[in-house]
Amino acid sequence: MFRHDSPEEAAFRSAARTWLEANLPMALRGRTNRPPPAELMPWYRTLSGKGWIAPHWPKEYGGMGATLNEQIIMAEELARVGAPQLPAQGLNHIGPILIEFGTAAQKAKHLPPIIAGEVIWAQGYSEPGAGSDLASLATRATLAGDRFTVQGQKIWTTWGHHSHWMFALVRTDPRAEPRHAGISFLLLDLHSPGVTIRPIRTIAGDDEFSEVFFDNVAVPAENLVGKLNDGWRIANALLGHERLGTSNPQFALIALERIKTMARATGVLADPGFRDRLAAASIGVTALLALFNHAVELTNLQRSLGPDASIIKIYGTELLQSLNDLLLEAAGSDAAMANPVATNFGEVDVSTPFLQVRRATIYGGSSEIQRNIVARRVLNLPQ
Amino acid sequence: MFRHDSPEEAAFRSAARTWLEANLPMALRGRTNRPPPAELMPWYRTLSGKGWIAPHWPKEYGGMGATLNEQIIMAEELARVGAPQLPAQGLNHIGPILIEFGTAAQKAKHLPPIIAGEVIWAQGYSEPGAGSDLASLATRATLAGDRFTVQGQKIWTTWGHHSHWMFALVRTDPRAEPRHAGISFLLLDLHSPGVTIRPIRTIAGDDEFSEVFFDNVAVPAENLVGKLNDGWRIANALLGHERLGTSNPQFALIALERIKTMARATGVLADPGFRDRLAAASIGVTALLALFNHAVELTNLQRSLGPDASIIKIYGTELLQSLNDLLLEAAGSDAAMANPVATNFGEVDVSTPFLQVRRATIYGGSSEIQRNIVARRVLNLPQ
Amino acid sequence: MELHLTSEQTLLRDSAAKFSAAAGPQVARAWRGREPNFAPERLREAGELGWLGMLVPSAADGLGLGLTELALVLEQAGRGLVCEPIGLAAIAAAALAQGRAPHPMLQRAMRGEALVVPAMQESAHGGDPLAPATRAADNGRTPRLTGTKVSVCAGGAAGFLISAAGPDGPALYYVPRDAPGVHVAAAPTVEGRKLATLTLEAAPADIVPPRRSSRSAVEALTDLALVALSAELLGVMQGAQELTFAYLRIRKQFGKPIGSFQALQHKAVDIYIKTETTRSLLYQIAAANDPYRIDPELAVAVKAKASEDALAVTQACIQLHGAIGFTDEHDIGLYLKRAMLLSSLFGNAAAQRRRYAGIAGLAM
Amino acid sequence: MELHLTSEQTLLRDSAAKFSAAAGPQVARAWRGREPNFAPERLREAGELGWLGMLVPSAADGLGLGLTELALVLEQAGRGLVCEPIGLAAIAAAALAQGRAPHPMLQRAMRGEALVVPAMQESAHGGDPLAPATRAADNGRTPRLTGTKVSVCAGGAAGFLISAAGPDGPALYYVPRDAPGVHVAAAPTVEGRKLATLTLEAAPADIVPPRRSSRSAVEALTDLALVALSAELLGVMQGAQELTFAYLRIRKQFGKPIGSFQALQHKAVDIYIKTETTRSLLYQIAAANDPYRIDPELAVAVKAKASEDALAVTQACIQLHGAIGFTDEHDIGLYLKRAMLLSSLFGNAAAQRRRYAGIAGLAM
Repeated sequence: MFRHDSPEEAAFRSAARTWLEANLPMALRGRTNRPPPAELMPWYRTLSGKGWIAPHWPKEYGGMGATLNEQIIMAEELARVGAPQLPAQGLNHIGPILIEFGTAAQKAKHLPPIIAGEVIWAQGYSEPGAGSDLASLATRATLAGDRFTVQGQKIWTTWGHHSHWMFALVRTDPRAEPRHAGISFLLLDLHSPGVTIRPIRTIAGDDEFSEVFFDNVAVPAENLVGKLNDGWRIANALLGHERLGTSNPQFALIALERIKTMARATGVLADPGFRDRLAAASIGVTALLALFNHAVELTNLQRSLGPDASIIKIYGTELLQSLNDLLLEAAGSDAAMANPVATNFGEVDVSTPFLQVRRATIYGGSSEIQRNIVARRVLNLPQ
Repeated sequence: MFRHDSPEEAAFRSAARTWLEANLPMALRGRTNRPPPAELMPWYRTLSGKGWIAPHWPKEYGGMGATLNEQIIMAEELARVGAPQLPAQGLNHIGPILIEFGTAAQKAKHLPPIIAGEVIWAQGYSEPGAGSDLASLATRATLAGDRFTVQGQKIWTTWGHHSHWMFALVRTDPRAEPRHAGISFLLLDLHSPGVTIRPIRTIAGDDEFSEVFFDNVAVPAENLVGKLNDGWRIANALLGHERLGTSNPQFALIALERIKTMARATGVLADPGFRDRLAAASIGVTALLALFNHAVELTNLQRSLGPDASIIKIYGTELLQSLNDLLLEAAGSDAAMANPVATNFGEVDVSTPFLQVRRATIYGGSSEIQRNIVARRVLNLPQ
Repeated sequence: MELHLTSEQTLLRDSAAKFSAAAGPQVARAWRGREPNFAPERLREAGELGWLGMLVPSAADGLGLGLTELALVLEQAGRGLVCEPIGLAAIAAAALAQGRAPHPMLQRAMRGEALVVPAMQESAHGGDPLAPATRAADNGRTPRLTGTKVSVCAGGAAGFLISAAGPDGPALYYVPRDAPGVHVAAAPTVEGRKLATLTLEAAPADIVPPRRSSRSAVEALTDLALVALSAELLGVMQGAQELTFAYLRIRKQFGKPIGSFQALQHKAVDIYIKTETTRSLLYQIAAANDPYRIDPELAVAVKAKASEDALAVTQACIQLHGAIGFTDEHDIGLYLKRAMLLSSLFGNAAAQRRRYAGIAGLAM
Repeated sequence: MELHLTSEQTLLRDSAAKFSAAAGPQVARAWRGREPNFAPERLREAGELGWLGMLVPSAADGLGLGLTELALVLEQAGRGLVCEPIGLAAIAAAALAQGRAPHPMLQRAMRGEALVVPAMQESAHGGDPLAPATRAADNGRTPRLTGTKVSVCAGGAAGFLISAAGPDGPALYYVPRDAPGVHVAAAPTVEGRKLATLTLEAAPADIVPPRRSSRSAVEALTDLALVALSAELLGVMQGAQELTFAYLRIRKQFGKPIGSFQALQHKAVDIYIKTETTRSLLYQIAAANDPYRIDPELAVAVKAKASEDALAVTQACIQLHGAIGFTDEHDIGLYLKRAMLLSSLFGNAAAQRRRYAGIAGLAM
């Protein structure tokens, strides 16, 4: 809508589209919930075999070394074919962090299994007492000799119960002031003795998250990333990218299409009152596309978005919620059906995406926390 | 809609309606801005002559001693005939306060001229540095012998430049803690030497408000209401009534009719998208009527609304703003016309009520302050 | 705000609160996905307490109470996420008690021994409930109904009250579940109960005549259903906000209870305002209307407001809970799911606003 | 968020900001109610700076720039409440430059010596701008226009660009103000300028042919007007938020700057989000579209969003100012009034959404 492919980009898009259409199994398309590893990882490995699993990684580490535009084209084409979301903590978080901050040994050990789809990673940041106030985290890692001993608990760990490794923020200096100055960044093997993992079922019926307990878990000192007590900086270094990722307009476009299908099926599309709200929603999606494209342009110019990334997250996730409100409205008295609703235009899942999107304004920094960030760091309002 | 007149009430309503239709001058009906005193006060005195100027005052002070239901009937009938708003600080504020807290001499001196429409009163609470934070007011009244000397400034004084007297909160103990314990309630003759009044023009083009400056103004000690330093309690004693008054659903009903007329005139009433918003607005007005009636019921039972009165103010004034947003929408490209718009259904003033209602969520305690009050005093949320 | 109740009404509410306290989220969770998804003995208990016949005139052995009493009980039912379909059963009993001689099912329905539920809706958006497409053919003796009803809370129902176009216009009929030509196809909701599509092929039915004060039996039951659903939605809002305000007082972040943060306080106040304005609207309507002849403009208005506000409130409550709020383990999500169901039945908020514009004459 | 601009674009913006800083609320206030309500020499200055001919192709002696440059200048005009109708003049000049030979008025219009403004709207809600009811009768030589145009910014205009149904369908015409059969009736707006109703009775007109890249001259000018108005609305939002955020930092209550209260901070962030999303939408559209052929779905979308957001933002800014905000003495009210005017012209937000639903095919 706002961006046109260069000839090279168009060729890449066309190749990607053809290949994805031919290779993505039908059973994996258009799923509202993320399929379990047994279903999902073969597809991960298929993409990996093609060399397309990590568009944004440098080629030397098994990535495509793609431009940002190519990465977006890939995301658009994956969305277009209805591809399921892949486990992203390895590809999008610890991968880039190790590439930037890891030792040669850490890179050599951990990067290839991510590319190959052999190791699934989990992120260990949040704790029961440290959600919005992440700096107050209490999981302790005590260094003695050549190993840390980790004691504590992480929560809201995406796919924790399917994961093999975790990168975590742990407290290594309990007396540090400010508190985030006593936090280190550690890699933990989840098969270590003393680790217990409990999946958490969500209101949408999936088990995307888990709790992870550490009871005197031994971690080799070589698993420290960066320097001791420098974990806060490392974890935050690439956050802008994450916010850009969670606000990918593809989710909104899919939601918009789902609304249209449902409204066509129930006949409410003929009501101009509904159409007015659909028009407003569609204009909102157009604005999100513009905002995203604007952010991509600036990122392409190597200008950091800084705290402005927060407004993309706020706008994108709140728009996604209002889209799902409209989906509920379109469904009428089918709004509360647990399973996809059969219509003349195919099955439409109403309640799952509606319930799933509750979490979008909470995790990755709630809308309230994002607004605090913007107020202080962008608008310079007083504390 | 929710309340039905008793036979006596129906008779009163009918008498009021007939008399108002016969006696309210045409030129005063349906005015969006309050007419100036020269136009308005003759009508005030006509009502006074009929004995209907103060429905809620006891008969011994010249009121009607009316029941709450009769007061509401009177308000409804006044609204129905399009009567202008009368100056209310005497009738609704200082009158009831003096009846409750005044000395016999104060009552004898001040109440009859209010009833007669000879003296217009102004309220002197807000100051430039004390708006939301009223307790921080700085206007000083120093008692020496039998008189106070007043030094300072009031602002947002409704009709200050048309008023003869002011009831004011003044600081009589600068060292008191908490600060509101050093405030007294004083009556000031605005014709006293040292008083300067400057009208403030609003964005709606009226001059409802003024600034009042006091430069060593002498005030007899007998003008103190209640005890020294007890002014805060006196000023707050009857606040619930004020909030009920400012959220009188009559304003919302008038706004709703204005929208319908404008929408009919511009043809947008035929658009189901607009009608959907009109339906939502109309349902909102119905809810306000219910909320108001509920509050009246409880007040009739002598149960104080307490801080719950704040939610009527919040809901009523924010609804009134959304109604005026809809009026603007209905007017299309006539939205910004300064003067009433001529239509096939009569003249409709669009911009004046829209601009006037900006102030509704600000004065009398802003929506933000009201929400603070509800959060702490109704929901018992921690400080 | 406090309601102005008689001492009898206060006792009734307290009794309903007790019944409701014995339910609650944990019980609602346990009943999810079962068929029926409630305890038949608890429905009988509600019958013994007189609630199922509360609207039934005393001449027909009911309590002959009004909408205020119905609302008080159903608000508590919503608040405690009660699974027993007390509201549907009570309004069905009221309908069965219409006419000169009450329907033979009335006694069992009032006692909670046989559940009768309305089956009035024909499309996902409600359409015009007063103009059903279901046909009632009168072959001289027994009316026979043909048509389809959707979104019917059929779980455990022994029979249905069905609106259909009869020889004299729209009328209300009773059809036993096991009558020939009745087909019930149910699918699960997020909330734990199932919603069924009812297919009628020349199913034999009894006509249920209107009460003298009603405009029609179909209209009376429709408006009653809207008020009953609104009362339960109010209770859902009430229960959700209680849970949430309590959480705001105890959960700490940044060394302070999160309820001390002004932005969250203001969100809490907005929740409270939605709940209280819905409460005032509901109970003012209840006090001013005969259960058999509710002003349709008001019935539609309160269902529109309650449906919209209950969804908004329960969503906001989840947001205020943070991450715990979107887990199935925490109770707050159950309130959202109950709101999703109740707000959608008999026409969602937008469908009610469409009807409202017509009834209130907004196009003229 | 920062825009990605060339150095020429940055210079242009800085120059527009300077022009705008010499205007500002005080000057806008001084011009209220005057006729015309702007300084003719300032319009000529804008002409000398090349802004009025910025979209005019270089072959016709213009700068041949694009929508980004137009938006940069008009954003600054809105931000400084500039009274001179630079946007209307610039898009009128672009229209006059269409066809093989530019219209004779073009040179004077580009220099700011003669103001030409569009007069396209026929009803308060805009209607379908591509199907005008104004008729152009072709009696062999000179087309003659009959019809009525509303909400025309006629103050100081020497002539009008008028959409009318001609022999070959809708077309654009130029009509001098002093032509026979032209009647202009103006009434004041809250913002200071007047809006006029233009009555045309067989008024002689020149046809303005479309540019080759356009779908039609009427559509090109309509879409250009929507983008130009959106750019000025963005500037209004920007100016209002700057004033407000500064106030939040200095105004104290309860012993603290009010900008430290979380509830006000979050409102400020919502204002910022509305401004920034409108900015991204506007400039992404500007970068991707030819000024003579704007995707109508996008033109309508940005006018819908800018109109709605500018009203919401300026209202919220008044609320954040408290009592001072609703006085005429304070400047913030001027931004609301400017937003009221610009959001209403060429169809308000709701009218744009109606058109959007059709253009974007939402009913299919």
